[in-house]
Amino acid sequence: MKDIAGMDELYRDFILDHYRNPRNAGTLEHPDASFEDVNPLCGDKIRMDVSVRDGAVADVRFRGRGCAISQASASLLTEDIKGKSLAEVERLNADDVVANLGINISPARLKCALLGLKVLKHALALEYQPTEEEKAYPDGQPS
Amino acid sequence: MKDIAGMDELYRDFILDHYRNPRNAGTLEHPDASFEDVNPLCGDKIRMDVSVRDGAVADVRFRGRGCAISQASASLLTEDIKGKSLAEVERLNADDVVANLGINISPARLKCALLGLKVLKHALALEYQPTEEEKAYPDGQPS
Amino acid sequence: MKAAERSLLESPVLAPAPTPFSDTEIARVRSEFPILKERPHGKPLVFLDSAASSQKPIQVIDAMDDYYRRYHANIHRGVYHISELASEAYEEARAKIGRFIGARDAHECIFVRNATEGLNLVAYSWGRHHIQRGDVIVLTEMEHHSNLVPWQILAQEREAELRFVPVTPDGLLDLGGLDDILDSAKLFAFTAVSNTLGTVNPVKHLSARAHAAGAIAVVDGCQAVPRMPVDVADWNCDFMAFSAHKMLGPTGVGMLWGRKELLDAMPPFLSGGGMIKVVNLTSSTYASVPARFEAGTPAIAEAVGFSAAVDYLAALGMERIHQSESRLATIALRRLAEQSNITVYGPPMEQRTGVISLTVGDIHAHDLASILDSEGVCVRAGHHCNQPLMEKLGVPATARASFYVYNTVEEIEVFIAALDKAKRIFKIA
Amino acid sequence: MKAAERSLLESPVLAPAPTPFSDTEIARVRSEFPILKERPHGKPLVFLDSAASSQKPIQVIDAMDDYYRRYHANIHRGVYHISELASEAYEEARAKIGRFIGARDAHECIFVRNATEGLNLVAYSWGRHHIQRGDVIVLTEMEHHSNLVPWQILAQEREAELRFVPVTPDGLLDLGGLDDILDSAKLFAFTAVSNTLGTVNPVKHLSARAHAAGAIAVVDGCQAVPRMPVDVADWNCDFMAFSAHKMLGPTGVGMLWGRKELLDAMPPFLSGGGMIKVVNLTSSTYASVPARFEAGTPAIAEAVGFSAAVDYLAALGMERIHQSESRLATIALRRLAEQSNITVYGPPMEQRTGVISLTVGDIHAHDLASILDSEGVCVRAGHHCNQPLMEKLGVPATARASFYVYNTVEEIEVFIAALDKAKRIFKIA
Ligand SMILES: Cc1ncc(COP(=O)(O)O)c(C=O)c1O
Ligand SMILES: Cc1ncc(COP(=O)(O)O)c(C=O)c1O
Repeated sequence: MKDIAGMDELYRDFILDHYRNPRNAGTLEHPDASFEDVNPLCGDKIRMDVSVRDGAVADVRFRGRGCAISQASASLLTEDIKGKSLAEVERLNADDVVANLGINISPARLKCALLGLKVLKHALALEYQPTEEEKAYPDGQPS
Repeated sequence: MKDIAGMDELYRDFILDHYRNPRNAGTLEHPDASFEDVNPLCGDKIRMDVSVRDGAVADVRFRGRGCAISQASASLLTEDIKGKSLAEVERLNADDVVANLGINISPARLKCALLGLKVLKHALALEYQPTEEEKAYPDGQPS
Repeated sequence: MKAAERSLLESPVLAPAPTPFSDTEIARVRSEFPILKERPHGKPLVFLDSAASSQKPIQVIDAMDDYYRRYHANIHRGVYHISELASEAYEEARAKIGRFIGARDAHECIFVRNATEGLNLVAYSWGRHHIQRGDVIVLTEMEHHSNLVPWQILAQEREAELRFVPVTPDGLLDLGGLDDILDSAKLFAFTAVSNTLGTVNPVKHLSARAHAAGAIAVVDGCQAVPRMPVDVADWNCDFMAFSAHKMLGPTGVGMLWGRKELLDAMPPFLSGGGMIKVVNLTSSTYASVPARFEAGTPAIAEAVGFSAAVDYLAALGMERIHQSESRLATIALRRLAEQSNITVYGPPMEQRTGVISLTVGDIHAHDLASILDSEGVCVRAGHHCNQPLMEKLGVPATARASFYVYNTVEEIEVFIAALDKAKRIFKIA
Repeated sequence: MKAAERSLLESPVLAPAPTPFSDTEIARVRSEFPILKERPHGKPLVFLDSAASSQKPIQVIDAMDDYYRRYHANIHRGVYHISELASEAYEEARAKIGRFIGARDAHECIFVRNATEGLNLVAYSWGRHHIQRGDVIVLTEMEHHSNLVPWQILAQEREAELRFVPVTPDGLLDLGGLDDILDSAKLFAFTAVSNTLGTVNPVKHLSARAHAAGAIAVVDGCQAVPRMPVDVADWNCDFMAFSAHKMLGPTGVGMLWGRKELLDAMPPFLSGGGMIKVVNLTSSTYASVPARFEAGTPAIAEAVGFSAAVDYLAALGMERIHQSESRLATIALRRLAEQSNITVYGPPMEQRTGVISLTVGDIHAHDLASILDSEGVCVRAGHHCNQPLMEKLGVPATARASFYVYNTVEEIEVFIAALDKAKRIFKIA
C-alpha cells in the first residue's frame, strides 16, 4: 500500500477551491473534440470540450459532477494543458495528475482523480496508458 | 450418525445370494401395474411388474441393475409381498426394508436399499412415505 | 456442533416483549467478531456498512474451517464417510436456512451464489417460460439494480412492458394507483426493505395485491432477512432471494426460496453435473427440485457457514435484532437532526430500519466517506446500486450508514464526530 | 503474505528435467493438509477422490480465515480501508490465477461459481448470440455432463445440430473423421482431460482444427488445470473453464477465461449490481469485461482462497505435480495389472494422467466403494457425470481412484489390500 494522505493534506485549500470554483468550467461552442464519461463506481461524470490549433490545445472546457478529487483534478488538468502540444498531452499520465494534486492517494480515489485525463485523451483519440493499479485491477464491480 | 455396519456383516451370504440369484427376476406378460425408475446418484435401475388379484399381490417380477444392496433389497421385497394385500404393502416402509437386510446402513446406501420399495409403490400408485433422511436431505446432487 | 457450543447467547429469550440487547450482550457479541479488533489508520474500526456486507462471527469462520479440516469432499456422489458427512451438512444447512425464513419444505430452497443469481434464476427460468410479448412486469422505483436489470433484459427480449410503482419524496412506495399498475400483470417484483433508504415495505399486502391481479410476487429479501423476522408462508409470496454475506454468513452463497408448485414446473436454468436424471448424447431428463437448479459442485463450505450464521442469528433472536437496530437508528436520526448542514433521506422512523442515507453540505459522498474512513468509520458512498432512485431523489450520491448486531451507541458518537471533521475540512459551518 | 510464508516448498526448482516429489517433500505436503489426520472408521484416511474435489492445505484455509478476520467488506464500492484491501485482494487473485493459466490480460478472467457456471455462461452469452437454426455444435463422447447438457439445451432451443467426436474402446478420441465432423461447425467444446478415464487430449491440435473449420474452441479445463502446466495462449483456445475446488482451492469459485475480443462482444448473462454502467428505469448500459459478467456480490473470500491455492501449486511446480501423479498412476496401473478379476478402463499410461476407473469382478462400484471406505479408502463410484461414456464403455458404473499432490506409494498398497478385502467379501478369487 502506498502512503495514504492525511485528510487535511488531501483536501487542502487549493483543492477545495478548484472543486468549488472549477477553472475552465462550461462547454465550447464548436469544439474540435469532445467526450463524456462516467465512473460507474460512483457516478462521477466529466465532459471535456477541446479546440485544437496547430497541433496544440487552443482552448478547453469541462463540465462534470462528482467528488472534490475528480472535479479538482479535471480543473487542474485544464489549466495544465492549455497551449500544450497534443504530443505533450499524450505523454501526460497518472503521475502528472498525482503531481497536480501534490499528494499520494489510495487506489479507489485514484480512479476519481484520473477520470478527467481519461476523458480528455479519449476526446483527442490519444492513447491512454493505464496505471499499474488499473492493469492489475480491471474495472471490477462498478456498482 | 447411525451405527454403520461392518462390511462382512452387511454383505452376508444371503445378501450376496439375492444379488447374484435374484428371486422373482424377470417381467410379467400382462402386469396390472408396472413402473421403472433410476437412482440418478449411481444409475441403479429397477423395474417392477405386479399382478393384483382380489386386492392382493398375486405375482411380482423385477428386473434391475445396480449394487448388491439395491438388487438384494428388491429381491427380498418381492418375496415379502407375494400374497400381501395392497393395504399391507402400503404400510411397508424403510424400516421393513432395513429389517429385511437385517442391518443398519448409511444414508447414502439407504437410498440404494429403498429404490425397490419406491418403484413398487409407484407402480401400485400407493403413497410412499419418505424417511426422515429423505425429508431432511432432498434429492440433492444426483450426479 | 462446535459453533453452537461457542455461542454465549443461547439462553432462550423469555421476555414477553422483545427488548434491545443490553450493553453486556452487545459486548459479548462484539467479542465474537474478530475484525472488530482491527484499527484502520490507527483508529478503532467503526463498521457502519453492514447493509453492503456484514462482518462474520468466529462461529461462522470456525464452522467453515472445521469443514475443510475434517470433512470436505464433493457431495451426493461419494459413498465414503467424509462425503456423507459433507452431504449431510449441506442438506442440513438447506433445511435449517429454509426453516429460518418459514419455508415449509426444504425442497423449496435453492442454494445460489447470491441474491442476484437467485433473481436471475427466476427471470430466466420462470420468466422465459411465462412472459410473452406484451405481458406486464411490475417493479418499484426503489429496486436495487439486481431486482431491476434482470427484468429489463427479460422485457427487452420478450417485448414485455415494465411498469413501476412510484416512490414518494420521503421514500415510501406510493400505493395509490397500485391496482391500475398491477392490472393484468404477470409478475410483481419488489424489495422488502430499501437498501438505500431503509424503507420497510408492506410485503404481505403487496403479495396479496399481486395475487389479486393474477401476478406472482417476487420478493428481494436481501435487506429484510438479516434484520427482522421473515416468514414466507405468512407473507404468502412466490419467490424470495437473499444473500448469506449480509447476514453474518460467508460470501459466495445465497438462497432462492420458491413455491414448490412453481419450481416443479420450471425448466432448468444452469445445467450440467448434479441437475440431471438420465443423460443421453443429445437429450437429457432432469432431477427434481432443488437439485434441478443446482448445477455443478455447489458452495458446500459456504452452505455450512451460512447455516452457522443462521444459528447465530436465531440464538440472538430476530425480533430482538430488529428492536436493537431500530433503537440505534432512532438515536442516530435524532443526533443527526441536531447537526447543521446534514440532509437525511428516507421515511420517518416508524417505517424504516437501520439504514440511513445522508449528504453533508456540498461535500460529495465520496469525499465524505474518505474523511470518515480516516477516523475508522466505514460507510458506503455512491448510488448503492439504486441509480434510478438517486435520480428521483435528485442526488448524484449519498453516504449510507447501516447498523447491525455489533454496533453501539458510542459508535454513533464517533460517526457524528467524524461528520464534524468533514465539515471542518470542507469549511462548512 | 501469510500463506506464502508458511509454504515450506518455495525454493525454486532448479533441476533441468522435473522430477517427481521425494518422500520428504510429500511428507511435508501431507503435513500441511489437516484432513489427512482424520481416521474414518478408525483407519488412516486414504483420499483417492481428488478428481471430484481435492483437499485443502492450511495455507488456503488460513488465507480465507485471515480475510474474514481482518479485511472482509464488499468490494469495489467502498472507499474505506478494509473495502480497499478486499478489492485489491480480489483483483490480485484474478490477475494471479490468470497468469497461472497463461492469460495475457486479467480482463479476460471471469470469476464464476464453478466450471459448470463458466460453461453455461459461454452457452448462454456467446451461444445465444451466435448459434442459429441449423448451426453445428461439436462435442466429444467423453464430455462431463457440465460440458454436454448446456449445449444440448442450446441446441434444442436453437434447433442446432449436435455432433460428437467418438471415443475409441480404449478411451481415446477417434480423430479420424474430425474434419468431417467439424465441417461448418461454429463451436467445438471438449475436455482437456477425461475425468473418468484420465485420457489427456491434444488440446492445441484440437483448437487448431476447430479454428481451421471456422469454429471457436471451448476447453473444459477442470481436470487439466489442477494437474499439469496449462497455457491458454499456447493452446490457442477461445474459452476455458475450471473450478478452484479441484485444485486445492475452496468451493464456490471457479474461473472462465475467454479471449478478449470475444468477451468484449458478448451480451451480459447474469445481470444486476456490479455489472452495469448507467441504469435507467427501463434500460441500462453495461460495464466492460470482466465486470459485465460478474453480477452481484462476488465470492470474495473464495477468490482469496483460490489465489492461495494457486500460490501453493505454483510453489510445488506444475510440471513436478504432473510427474508425481504420473509416477503414482504408473505404479498403480502396474500393481492393478498384477491382480486378478480387475478391469481397468482407459488408455495406456503415455496418454493418461492419474485418474483410474476400474471394476472388480461382478462387484458393483457402489459396493466396492463402501468396502473400500471401511478401510479408510475414498474412491468415487458411479457414472462420474459421464453417462453417455459409461454407456459406450458398456458398464453401468465404475469405481474411480484419482491421485494428487498428497498421495503416496504406500497408499496404493492400502488401496490394493482394500480391493482384496472386497473380493474376499464377495467371494471372488
Ligand atoms: C471434466 C470435468 N468437467 C466439469 C466438471 C464440473 O466441475 P464443477 O462441478 O466444479 O462445476 C468436472 C468435475 O466435476 C469435471 O471433472
Ligand atoms: C436490496 C438488495 N437487493 C439485492 C442486493 C444484491 O445482493 P448480492 O450482491 O448479494 O447479490 C442487495 C445488496 O447488494 C440489496 O441490498
